[in-house]
Amino acid sequence: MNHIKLLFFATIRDRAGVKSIEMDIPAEMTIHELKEKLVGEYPALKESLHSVLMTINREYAFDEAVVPNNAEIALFPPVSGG
Amino acid sequence: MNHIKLLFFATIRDRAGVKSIEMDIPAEMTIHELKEKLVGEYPALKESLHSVLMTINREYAFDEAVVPNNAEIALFPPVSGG
Amino acid sequence: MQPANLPTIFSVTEDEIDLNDLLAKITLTSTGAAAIFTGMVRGETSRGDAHVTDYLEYEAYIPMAEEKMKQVADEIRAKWPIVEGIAVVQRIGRLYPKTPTTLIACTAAHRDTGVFDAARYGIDRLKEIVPIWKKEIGPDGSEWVEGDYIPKPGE
Amino acid sequence: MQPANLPTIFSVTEDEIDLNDLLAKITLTSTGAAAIFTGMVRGETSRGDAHVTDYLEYEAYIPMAEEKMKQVADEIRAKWPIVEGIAVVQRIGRLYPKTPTTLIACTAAHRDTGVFDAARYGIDRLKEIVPIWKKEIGPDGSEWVEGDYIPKPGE
Repeated sequence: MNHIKLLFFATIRDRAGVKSIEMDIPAEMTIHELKEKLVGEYPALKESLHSVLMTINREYAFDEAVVPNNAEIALFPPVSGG
Repeated sequence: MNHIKLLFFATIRDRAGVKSIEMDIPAEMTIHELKEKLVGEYPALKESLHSVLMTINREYAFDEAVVPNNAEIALFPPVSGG
Repeated sequence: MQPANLPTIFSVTEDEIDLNDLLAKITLTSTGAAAIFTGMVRGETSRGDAHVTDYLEYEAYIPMAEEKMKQVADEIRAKWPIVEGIAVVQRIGRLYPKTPTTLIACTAAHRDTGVFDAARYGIDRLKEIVPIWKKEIGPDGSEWVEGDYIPKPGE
Repeated sequence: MQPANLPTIFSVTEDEIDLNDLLAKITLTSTGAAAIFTGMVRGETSRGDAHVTDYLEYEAYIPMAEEKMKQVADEIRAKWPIVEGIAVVQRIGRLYPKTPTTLIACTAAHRDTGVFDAARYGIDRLKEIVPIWKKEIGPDGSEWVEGDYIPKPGE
């Protein structure tokens, strides 16, 4: 098992209803698989999934990326700063 | 006769050795004629004449312009602010 | 070509953006020109859905935002090696109309070096890849402002 | 389209240029973006004849300079009617390296409106038609900096 920390921002945080959680996930889990697992736990995230951005250790990460142990994962909508 | 005030700036002032003078000039004198008159009085201005800019009442003025009575005339090199 | 000590400022802050101070920090002895962009909270927007804004609430994923600001500065230096100093700042928290919220500033020896384009590129990239979001609060309620850029691998 | 009360600041001054204050003065409720240019005294110049500068002495034909700054602002508004506020400032007197000497700032609702081009146009025009001159004082003596633009009738 790998231990990870998850951070939620903006609309994603509002939908999930949490700011951050820690969880254990199977080794070799991909970002795509993690997304599916999260939608299982937070069904309200489903409608955000087409546009959610995910990061691993503060770098943008894509579906096929494998989540390493002790990763800091973030989920958020396209950015709108400025 | 027309009465005018002349202002000299930057290199032109350094060459003429004065900041401002007042003088009387014939009515209907053009900028071109005024320039020739000034070179007669301030021979050091001669080498600046190809690039000197002149203004009448704070607007750029050219050789054929006629100098009105009570005009404020300025002579200066191309500008270099910023 | 590029001394290692060129000043690069990147910061997510709750404090007022001080243009005088930031400009001084990115001005070198060889600097003759600065192009500065600031974004402000609009109290009234007429483009698109015309609306009134009471205030914006900004939030950021701060450590990543600062890393991505550094990346924006690195991209600017790669494209415009003549740029001397760079500042990339985002203010967060509750910000009212007319308040500067972001600043991108680039300095160079001369103004005809691309320094304006560099600042323009900086604000465009900030709005693409730096994880900051804003919620708009107006007379009809609140709404997150949604961006539309999807970063590509390696960004 | 253009309310009559759009703020336009033009000034020749011996005082420090305060970017925060000037920006606030040209920010309207509808303003979301500002493009600001500042020029600074270079202590070391490497382009062309490389040289060191101790300080610059600026002088201006002040009443005409302020009229021509107003004209630059009018030209900007004619070319970019979306521009909201404009500031055109020149500091004069003895100015040392790293000191801001001039500022051109334009504000608009959005950044993709030409507001960067407007500020760039402003500084280019200031250096063409606004009667200000500078003398450079360095270790080898002093020399007037010569411009090269000859205004045309009507400018």
